[in-house]
Amino acid sequence: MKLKIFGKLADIFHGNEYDLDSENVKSVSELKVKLFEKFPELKESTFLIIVNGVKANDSKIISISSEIALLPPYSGG
Amino acid sequence: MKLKIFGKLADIFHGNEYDLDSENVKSVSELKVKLFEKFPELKESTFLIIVNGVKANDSKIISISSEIALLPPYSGG
Amino acid sequence: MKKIKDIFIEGPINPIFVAESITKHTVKTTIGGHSIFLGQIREDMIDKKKVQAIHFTAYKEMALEKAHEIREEIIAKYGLTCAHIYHSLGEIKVGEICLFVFTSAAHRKEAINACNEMVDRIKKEVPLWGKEILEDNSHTWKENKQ
Amino acid sequence: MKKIKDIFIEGPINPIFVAESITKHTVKTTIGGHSIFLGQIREDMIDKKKVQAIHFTAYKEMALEKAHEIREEIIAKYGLTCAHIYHSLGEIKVGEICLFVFTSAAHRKEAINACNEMVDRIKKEVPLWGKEILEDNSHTWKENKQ
Repeated sequence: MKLKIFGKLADIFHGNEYDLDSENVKSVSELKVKLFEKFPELKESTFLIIVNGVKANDSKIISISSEIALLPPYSGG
Repeated sequence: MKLKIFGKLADIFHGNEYDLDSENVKSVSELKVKLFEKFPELKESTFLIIVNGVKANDSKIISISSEIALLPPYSGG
Repeated sequence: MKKIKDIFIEGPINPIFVAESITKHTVKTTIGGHSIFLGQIREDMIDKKKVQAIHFTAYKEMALEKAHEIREEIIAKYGLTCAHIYHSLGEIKVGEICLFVFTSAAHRKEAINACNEMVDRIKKEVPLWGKEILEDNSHTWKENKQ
Repeated sequence: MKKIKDIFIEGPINPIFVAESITKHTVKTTIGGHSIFLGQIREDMIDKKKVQAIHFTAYKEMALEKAHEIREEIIAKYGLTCAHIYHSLGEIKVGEICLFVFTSAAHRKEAINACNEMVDRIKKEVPLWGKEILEDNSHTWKENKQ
Protein backbone atom coordinates (compact mmCIF):
# COMPACT_ATOMS: atom_id res chain seq x y z
CA MET A 1 0.00 0.00 0.00
CA LYS A 2 1.65 3.19 -1.22
CA LEU A 3 1.33 6.34 0.85
CA LYS A 4 2.08 9.90 -0.22
CA ILE A 5 3.69 11.87 2.57
CA PHE A 6 3.74 15.67 2.75
CA GLY A 7 5.26 18.53 4.70
CA LYS A 8 6.90 17.88 8.05
CA LEU A 9 5.69 14.26 8.04
CA ALA A 10 8.34 13.64 5.37
CA ASP A 11 10.92 14.12 8.14
CA ILE A 12 9.35 11.21 10.04
CA PHE A 13 8.99 8.95 7.00
CA HIS A 14 12.34 10.05 5.53
CA GLY A 15 10.75 10.81 2.19
CA ASN A 16 7.57 11.71 0.33
CA GLU A 17 6.48 8.15 -0.36
CA TYR A 18 6.14 5.16 1.88
CA ASP A 19 5.27 1.62 0.94
CA LEU A 20 3.33 0.05 3.81
CA ASP A 21 2.84 -3.65 4.34
CA SER A 22 -0.95 -3.69 3.88
CA GLU A 23 -1.74 -6.93 5.64
CA ASN A 24 -4.75 -6.40 7.96
CA VAL A 25 -5.22 -2.84 6.68
CA LYS A 26 -8.77 -2.56 5.39
CA SER A 27 -9.83 0.75 6.92
CA VAL A 28 -8.34 4.09 7.87
CA SER A 29 -8.46 3.11 11.55
CA GLU A 30 -6.42 -0.02 10.81
CA LEU A 31 -4.01 2.10 8.76
CA LYS A 32 -3.51 4.41 11.72
CA VAL A 33 -2.85 1.52 14.11
CA LYS A 34 -0.15 0.23 11.80
CA LEU A 35 1.39 3.67 11.25
CA PHE A 36 1.48 4.51 14.95
CA GLU A 37 3.16 1.16 15.59
CA LYS A 38 5.88 1.85 13.03
CA PHE A 39 6.25 5.60 13.69
CA PRO A 40 5.35 6.38 17.30
CA GLU A 41 6.20 10.09 16.70
CA LEU A 42 3.16 10.29 14.45
CA LYS A 43 0.94 10.22 17.56
CA GLU A 44 2.23 13.70 18.39
CA SER A 45 1.51 15.00 14.89
CA THR A 46 -1.63 16.60 13.53
CA PHE A 47 -2.52 15.28 10.09
CA LEU A 48 -5.37 14.43 7.77
CA ILE A 49 -5.70 11.21 5.84
CA ILE A 50 -6.91 11.76 2.29
CA VAL A 51 -8.28 8.80 0.33
CA ASN A 52 -8.80 9.27 -3.39
CA GLY A 53 -8.74 13.06 -3.01
CA VAL A 54 -11.25 13.21 -0.15
CA LYS A 55 -10.71 13.63 3.57
CA ALA A 56 -11.37 10.23 5.16
CA ASN A 57 -12.54 9.37 8.66
CA ASP A 58 -11.57 6.24 10.58
CA SER A 59 -14.33 4.03 9.19
CA LYS A 60 -13.35 4.65 5.56
CA ILE A 61 -12.65 1.37 3.74
CA ILE A 62 -9.35 1.32 1.85
CA SER A 63 -7.55 -1.13 -0.41
CA ILE A 64 -4.23 -1.48 -2.13
CA SER A 65 -5.59 0.51 -5.08
CA SER A 66 -6.62 3.52 -2.96
CA GLU A 67 -4.63 6.70 -3.36
CA ILE A 68 -3.74 7.56 0.22
CA ALA A 69 -2.03 10.74 1.37
CA LEU A 70 -1.00 12.04 4.79
CA LEU A 71 -1.28 15.83 5.12
CA PRO A 72 -0.02 17.92 8.04
CA PRO A 73 -1.48 21.45 8.46
CA TYR A 74 -1.01 23.55 5.33
CA SER A 75 1.54 26.33 5.15
CA GLY A 76 1.39 27.81 1.68
CA GLY A 77 1.47 31.47 0.76
CA MET B 1 -7.83 88.81 -7.62
CA LYS B 2 -6.84 85.62 -9.40
CA LEU B 3 -8.87 82.47 -8.78
CA LYS B 4 -7.91 78.91 -9.63
CA ILE B 5 -10.89 76.95 -10.86
CA PHE B 6 -11.10 73.15 -10.85
CA GLY B 7 -13.24 70.29 -12.08
CA LYS B 8 -16.77 70.96 -13.28
CA LEU B 9 -16.58 74.58 -12.12
CA ALA B 10 -14.29 75.17 -15.10
CA ASP B 11 -17.37 74.68 -17.30
CA ILE B 12 -19.04 77.61 -15.53
CA PHE B 13 -15.96 79.86 -15.56
CA HIS B 14 -14.95 78.72 -19.07
CA GLY B 15 -11.42 77.97 -17.91
CA ASN B 16 -9.17 77.07 -15.02
CA GLU B 17 -8.33 80.62 -14.04
CA TYR B 18 -10.49 83.63 -13.43
CA ASP B 19 -9.43 87.18 -12.70
CA LEU B 20 -12.02 88.75 -10.43
CA ASP B 21 -12.46 92.48 -9.89
CA SER B 22 -11.51 92.54 -6.21
CA GLU B 23 -13.13 95.79 -5.22
CA ASN B 24 -15.04 95.29 -1.94
CA VAL B 25 -13.72 91.74 -1.59
CA LYS B 26 -12.00 91.47 1.76
CA SER B 27 -13.38 88.18 3.03
CA VAL B 28 -14.55 84.85 1.70
CA SER B 29 -18.18 85.85 2.29
CA GLU B 30 -17.70 88.96 0.15
CA LEU B 31 -15.99 86.83 -2.48
CA LYS B 32 -19.00 84.52 -2.57
CA VAL B 33 -21.44 87.42 -2.96
CA LYS B 34 -19.50 88.68 -5.95
CA LEU B 35 -19.16 85.23 -7.52
CA PHE B 36 -22.86 84.39 -7.11
CA GLU B 37 -23.70 87.75 -8.73
CA LYS B 38 -21.52 87.03 -11.75
CA PHE B 39 -22.22 83.27 -11.99
CA PRO B 40 -25.69 82.51 -10.62
CA GLU B 41 -25.22 78.81 -11.52
CA LEU B 42 -22.59 78.61 -8.79
CA LYS B 43 -25.37 78.72 -6.19
CA GLU B 44 -26.39 75.25 -7.35
CA SER B 45 -22.84 73.94 -7.06
CA THR B 46 -21.08 72.35 -4.12
CA PHE B 47 -17.56 73.65 -3.69
CA LEU B 48 -14.88 74.50 -1.17
CA ILE B 49 -12.91 77.71 -1.13
CA ILE B 50 -9.24 77.15 -0.38
CA VAL B 51 -7.11 80.10 0.69
CA ASN B 52 -3.33 79.60 0.73
CA GLY B 53 -3.76 75.85 0.74
CA VAL B 54 -6.26 75.70 3.61
CA LYS B 55 -10.03 75.32 3.56
CA ALA B 56 -11.51 78.72 4.40
CA ASN B 57 -14.82 79.60 6.03
CA ASP B 58 -16.84 82.72 5.29
CA SER B 59 -15.09 84.94 7.83
CA LYS B 60 -11.62 84.30 6.39
CA ILE B 61 -9.88 87.56 5.42
CA ILE B 62 -8.43 87.59 1.91
CA SER B 63 -6.42 90.00 -0.18
CA ILE B 64 -5.16 90.32 -3.70
CA SER B 65 -2.06 88.33 -2.73
CA SER B 66 -4.04 85.33 -1.42
CA GLU B 67 -3.92 82.14 -3.42
CA ILE B 68 -7.57 81.31 -3.84
CA ALA B 69 -8.95 78.11 -5.36
CA LEU B 70 -12.48 76.83 -5.93
CA LEU B 71 -12.79 73.06 -5.56
CA PRO B 72 -15.86 70.98 -6.42
CA PRO B 73 -16.12 67.45 -4.88
CA TYR B 74 -13.08 65.33 -5.74
CA SER B 75 -13.27 62.54 -8.27
CA GLY B 76 -9.81 61.02 -8.54
CA GLY B 77 -8.94 57.34 -8.69
CA MET C 1 11.82 70.05 6.12
CA LYS C 2 9.61 67.27 4.94
CA LYS C 3 10.33 65.73 1.59
CA ILE C 4 7.19 65.63 -0.57
CA LYS C 5 7.20 62.82 -3.11
CA ASP C 6 5.64 63.43 -6.49
CA ILE C 7 2.66 61.15 -7.11
CA PHE C 8 1.77 62.30 -10.61
CA ILE C 9 2.42 60.51 -13.86
CA GLU C 10 1.53 62.18 -17.17
CA GLY C 11 -0.61 59.69 -19.08
CA PRO C 12 -1.48 56.10 -18.16
CA ILE C 13 0.46 54.00 -15.65
CA ASN C 14 2.43 51.34 -17.49
CA PRO C 15 2.32 47.78 -16.07
CA ILE C 16 6.10 47.70 -16.55
CA PHE C 17 6.34 50.54 -14.03
CA VAL C 18 4.38 48.35 -11.60
CA ALA C 19 6.83 45.50 -12.21
CA GLU C 20 9.80 47.80 -11.61
CA SER C 21 8.26 49.01 -8.35
CA ILE C 22 7.82 45.40 -7.17
CA THR C 23 11.40 44.53 -8.14
CA LYS C 24 12.77 47.43 -6.06
CA HIS C 25 11.38 45.74 -2.93
CA THR C 26 13.41 42.53 -3.34
CA VAL C 27 16.14 43.94 -1.13
CA LYS C 28 13.71 44.70 1.71
CA THR C 29 13.96 41.43 3.60
CA THR C 30 11.45 42.30 6.34
CA ILE C 31 8.57 42.35 3.84
CA GLY C 32 6.19 39.38 3.83
CA GLY C 33 3.32 40.78 1.78
CA HIS C 34 2.56 43.43 -0.81
CA SER C 35 -0.90 44.73 -1.59
CA ILE C 36 -1.49 46.59 -4.84
CA PHE C 37 -4.57 48.41 -6.07
CA LEU C 38 -4.86 49.53 -9.69
CA GLY C 39 -7.66 51.76 -10.93
CA GLN C 40 -8.56 51.09 -14.57
CA ILE C 41 -10.77 53.25 -16.81
CA ARG C 42 -14.11 51.50 -17.29
CA GLU C 43 -16.24 51.86 -20.41
CA ASP C 44 -19.30 53.16 -18.59
CA MET C 45 -22.45 54.21 -20.44
CA ILE C 46 -23.63 57.74 -19.69
CA ASP C 47 -26.85 58.93 -21.38
CA LYS C 48 -26.45 56.07 -23.88
CA LYS C 49 -22.95 57.20 -24.79
CA LYS C 50 -19.81 55.22 -24.08
CA VAL C 51 -17.04 56.69 -21.98
CA GLN C 52 -13.88 56.74 -24.11
CA ALA C 53 -11.41 58.23 -21.68
CA ILE C 54 -11.12 60.20 -18.47
CA HIS C 55 -9.08 63.38 -18.39
CA PHE C 56 -7.61 63.96 -14.93
CA THR C 57 -6.56 67.28 -13.45
CA ALA C 58 -5.33 68.12 -9.96
CA TYR C 59 -4.79 71.03 -7.65
CA LYS C 60 -1.20 69.86 -7.63
CA GLU C 61 0.41 71.54 -4.62
CA MET C 62 -2.50 70.68 -2.37
CA ALA C 63 -2.81 67.16 -3.78
CA LEU C 64 0.85 66.42 -3.09
CA GLU C 65 0.56 67.74 0.48
CA LYS C 66 -2.55 65.67 1.07
CA ALA C 67 -1.11 62.51 -0.47
CA HIS C 68 2.00 62.95 1.69
CA GLU C 69 -0.13 63.29 4.81
CA ILE C 70 -2.23 60.21 3.96
CA ARG C 71 0.89 58.19 3.25
CA GLU C 72 2.62 59.16 6.51
CA GLU C 73 -0.49 58.48 8.58
CA ILE C 74 -1.12 55.08 7.03
CA ILE C 75 2.52 53.97 7.28
CA ALA C 76 2.42 54.79 10.99
CA LYS C 77 -1.04 53.30 11.62
CA TYR C 78 -0.24 49.93 10.02
CA GLY C 79 3.51 49.77 10.65
CA LEU C 80 4.22 49.49 6.94
CA THR C 81 7.67 48.94 5.47
CA CYS C 82 6.74 50.91 2.34
CA ALA C 83 3.84 52.73 0.75
CA HIS C 84 3.56 54.36 -2.66
CA ILE C 85 0.85 56.32 -4.47
CA TYR C 86 0.81 57.16 -8.19
CA HIS C 87 -2.01 58.91 -10.04
CA SER C 88 -2.25 59.77 -13.72
CA LEU C 89 -2.86 63.24 -15.09
CA GLY C 90 -4.15 63.99 -18.58
CA GLU C 91 -6.25 61.75 -20.77
CA ILE C 92 -6.41 58.06 -19.82
CA LYS C 93 -8.25 55.78 -22.22
CA VAL C 94 -10.64 52.92 -21.44
CA GLY C 95 -8.63 49.89 -20.30
CA GLU C 96 -5.66 51.95 -19.13
CA ILE C 97 -4.49 52.32 -15.52
CA CYS C 98 -4.89 55.69 -13.76
CA LEU C 99 -4.18 54.84 -10.09
CA PHE C 100 -1.50 52.65 -8.52
CA VAL C 101 -1.39 52.20 -4.75
CA PHE C 102 1.25 49.88 -3.31
CA THR C 103 1.71 48.92 0.35
CA SER C 104 4.19 46.48 1.89
CA ALA C 105 4.41 45.05 5.40
CA ALA C 106 5.81 42.13 7.36
CA HIS C 107 2.36 40.48 7.40
CA ARG C 108 -0.43 40.39 4.87
CA LYS C 109 -3.29 41.86 6.92
CA GLU C 110 -1.47 45.13 7.50
CA ALA C 111 -0.52 45.48 3.83
CA ILE C 112 -4.06 44.69 2.61
CA ASN C 113 -5.92 46.87 5.14
CA ALA C 114 -3.53 49.76 4.59
CA CYS C 115 -3.94 49.58 0.82
CA ASN C 116 -7.70 49.53 1.10
CA GLU C 117 -7.76 52.54 3.44
CA MET C 118 -5.24 54.41 1.31
CA VAL C 119 -7.40 54.04 -1.83
CA ASP C 120 -10.48 55.24 0.09
CA ARG C 121 -8.66 58.27 1.44
CA ILE C 122 -7.15 59.20 -1.93
CA LYS C 123 -10.60 59.20 -3.52
CA LYS C 124 -12.10 61.30 -0.71
CA GLU C 125 -9.30 63.65 0.26
CA VAL C 126 -6.99 64.35 -2.67
CA PRO C 127 -8.05 67.24 -4.92
CA LEU C 128 -8.28 65.46 -8.26
CA TRP C 129 -11.01 65.60 -10.88
CA GLY C 130 -11.94 63.29 -13.69
CA LYS C 131 -13.65 64.59 -16.82
CA GLU C 132 -15.32 61.72 -18.66
CA ILE C 133 -14.91 62.08 -22.41
CA LEU C 134 -17.81 60.45 -24.25
CA GLU C 135 -17.80 58.96 -27.72
CA ASP C 136 -19.34 62.06 -29.32
CA ASN C 137 -16.63 64.18 -27.64
CA SER C 138 -19.09 65.68 -25.19
CA HIS C 139 -18.16 65.30 -21.52
CA THR C 140 -19.51 64.79 -18.04
CA TRP C 141 -17.72 65.09 -14.72
CA LYS C 142 -16.98 61.95 -12.77
CA GLU C 143 -18.38 61.81 -9.26
CA ASN C 144 -17.00 59.56 -6.54
CA LYS C 145 -19.47 57.94 -4.20
CA GLN C 146 -19.15 59.45 -0.74
CA MET D 1 -16.08 18.80 -17.77
CA LYS D 2 -14.56 21.58 -15.75
CA LYS D 3 -11.32 23.07 -16.92
CA ILE D 4 -8.77 23.16 -14.12
CA LYS D 5 -6.19 25.94 -14.46
CA ASP D 6 -2.66 25.29 -13.36
CA ILE D 7 -1.65 27.59 -10.52
CA PHE D 8 1.93 26.41 -10.07
CA ILE D 9 5.09 28.16 -11.14
CA GLU D 10 8.47 26.47 -10.67
CA GLY D 11 10.66 28.93 -8.82
CA PRO D 12 9.91 32.54 -7.89
CA ILE D 13 7.19 34.66 -9.51
CA ASN D 14 8.80 37.27 -11.74
CA PRO D 15 7.45 40.85 -11.48
CA ILE D 16 7.43 40.89 -15.31
CA PHE D 17 4.88 38.07 -15.19
CA VAL D 18 2.74 40.31 -12.95
CA ALA D 19 3.05 43.14 -15.50
CA GLU D 20 2.05 40.81 -18.33
CA SER D 21 -1.00 39.65 -16.37
CA ILE D 22 -2.05 43.27 -15.83
CA THR D 23 -1.56 44.10 -19.51
CA LYS D 24 -3.84 41.21 -20.57
CA HIS D 25 -6.74 42.96 -18.82
CA THR D 26 -6.54 46.13 -20.92
CA VAL D 27 -9.13 44.73 -23.31
CA LYS D 28 -11.63 44.02 -20.53
CA THR D 29 -13.50 47.30 -20.59
CA THR D 30 -15.89 46.50 -17.72
CA ILE D 31 -13.05 46.44 -15.19
CA GLY D 32 -12.70 49.45 -12.88
CA GLY D 33 -10.30 48.06 -10.28
CA HIS D 34 -7.67 45.38 -9.82
CA SER D 35 -6.46 44.11 -6.48
CA ILE D 36 -3.18 42.22 -6.27
CA PHE D 37 -1.59 40.41 -3.37
CA LEU D 38 2.02 39.27 -3.51
CA GLY D 39 3.60 37.04 -0.88
CA GLN D 40 7.32 37.68 -0.46
CA ILE D 41 9.80 35.51 1.46
CA ARG D 42 10.73 37.27 4.68
CA GLU D 43 14.09 36.90 6.40
CA ASP D 44 12.66 35.64 9.69
CA MET D 45 14.90 34.61 12.59
CA ILE D 46 14.28 31.10 13.89
CA ASP D 47 16.36 29.92 16.88
CA LYS D 48 18.81 32.73 16.13
CA LYS D 49 19.27 31.56 12.55
CA LYS D 50 18.16 33.53 9.51
CA VAL D 51 15.68 32.05 7.05
CA GLN D 52 17.42 31.96 3.65
CA ALA D 53 14.65 30.47 1.53
CA ILE D 54 11.40 28.55 1.68
CA HIS D 55 11.05 25.34 -0.30
CA PHE D 56 7.41 24.77 -1.30
CA THR D 57 5.78 21.47 -2.13
CA ALA D 58 2.14 20.68 -2.88
CA TYR D 59 -0.24 17.77 -3.10
CA LYS D 60 -0.72 18.92 -6.68
CA GLU D 61 -3.93 17.25 -7.86
CA MET D 62 -5.78 18.16 -4.69
CA ALA D 63 -4.29 21.67 -4.60
CA LEU D 64 -5.46 22.39 -8.15
CA GLU D 65 -8.97 21.11 -7.37
CA LYS D 66 -9.12 23.22 -4.22
CA ALA D 67 -7.75 26.36 -5.90
CA HIS D 68 -10.30 25.91 -8.69
CA GLU D 69 -13.13 25.62 -6.17
CA ILE D 70 -11.98 28.72 -4.23
CA ARG D 71 -11.65 30.70 -7.45
CA GLU D 72 -15.11 29.75 -8.73
CA GLU D 73 -16.75 30.49 -5.40
CA ILE D 74 -15.10 33.88 -5.01
CA ILE D 75 -15.79 34.95 -8.61
CA ALA D 76 -19.49 34.18 -8.01
CA LYS D 77 -19.63 35.72 -4.53
CA TYR D 78 -18.11 39.06 -5.55
CA GLY D 79 -19.23 39.18 -9.19
CA LEU D 80 -15.63 39.41 -10.38
CA THR D 81 -14.62 39.90 -13.99
CA CYS D 82 -11.41 37.91 -13.45
CA ALA D 83 -9.49 36.09 -10.76
CA HIS D 84 -6.08 34.44 -10.91
CA ILE D 85 -3.96 32.48 -8.44
CA TYR D 86 -0.28 31.58 -8.86
CA HIS D 87 1.90 29.84 -6.28
CA SER D 88 5.56 28.95 -6.51
CA LEU D 89 6.96 25.47 -6.05
CA GLY D 90 10.57 24.68 -5.20
CA GLU D 91 13.05 26.92 -3.44
CA ILE D 92 12.17 30.62 -3.19
CA LYS D 93 14.80 32.88 -1.69
CA VAL D 94 14.37 35.77 0.73
CA GLY D 95 13.02 38.82 -1.14
CA GLU D 96 11.46 36.73 -3.92
CA ILE D 97 7.72 36.39 -4.61
CA CYS D 98 5.99 33.05 -3.95
CA LEU D 99 2.27 33.94 -4.18
CA PHE D 100 0.38 36.12 -6.67
CA VAL D 101 -3.36 36.61 -6.30
CA PHE D 102 -5.10 38.92 -8.76
CA THR D 103 -8.78 39.93 -8.75
CA SER D 104 -10.60 42.36 -11.04
CA ALA D 105 -14.09 43.82 -10.82
CA ALA D 106 -16.18 46.76 -12.00
CA HIS D 107 -15.76 48.43 -8.60
CA ARG D 108 -12.89 48.52 -6.15
CA LYS D 109 -14.55 47.11 -3.04
CA GLU D 110 -15.40 43.82 -4.72
CA ALA D 111 -11.88 43.43 -6.13
CA ILE D 112 -10.22 44.24 -2.79
CA ASN D 113 -12.49 42.11 -0.59
CA ALA D 114 -12.30 39.19 -3.00
CA CYS D 115 -8.50 39.33 -3.09
CA ASN D 116 -8.30 39.42 0.68
CA GLU D 117 -10.64 36.44 1.08
CA MET D 118 -8.89 34.51 -1.66
CA VAL D 119 -5.49 34.86 0.06
CA ASP D 120 -7.01 33.72 3.37
CA ARG D 121 -8.62 30.68 1.79
CA ILE D 122 -5.47 29.71 -0.14
CA LYS D 123 -3.46 29.71 3.09
CA LYS D 124 -6.07 27.66 4.95
CA GLU D 125 -7.42 25.29 2.33
CA VAL D 126 -4.82 24.55 -0.33
CA PRO D 127 -2.48 21.62 0.47
CA LEU D 128 0.87 23.38 0.24
CA TRP D 129 3.82 23.22 2.61
CA GLY D 130 6.76 25.51 3.14
CA LYS D 131 10.06 24.19 4.45
CA GLU D 132 12.13 27.05 5.83
CA ILE D 133 15.79 26.65 4.93
CA LEU D 134 18.00 28.27 7.55
CA GLU D 135 21.45 29.73 7.08
CA ASP D 136 23.21 26.62 8.44
CA ASN D 137 21.16 24.50 5.98
CA SER D 138 19.06 23.05 8.77
CA HIS D 139 15.32 23.46 8.31
CA THR D 140 12.03 24.02 10.10
CA TRP D 141 8.50 23.75 8.76
CA LYS D 142 6.50 26.91 8.23
CA GLU D 143 3.21 27.09 10.09
CA ASN D 144 0.36 29.36 9.04
CA LYS D 145 -1.61 31.02 11.79
CA GLN D 146 -5.09 29.52 11.94
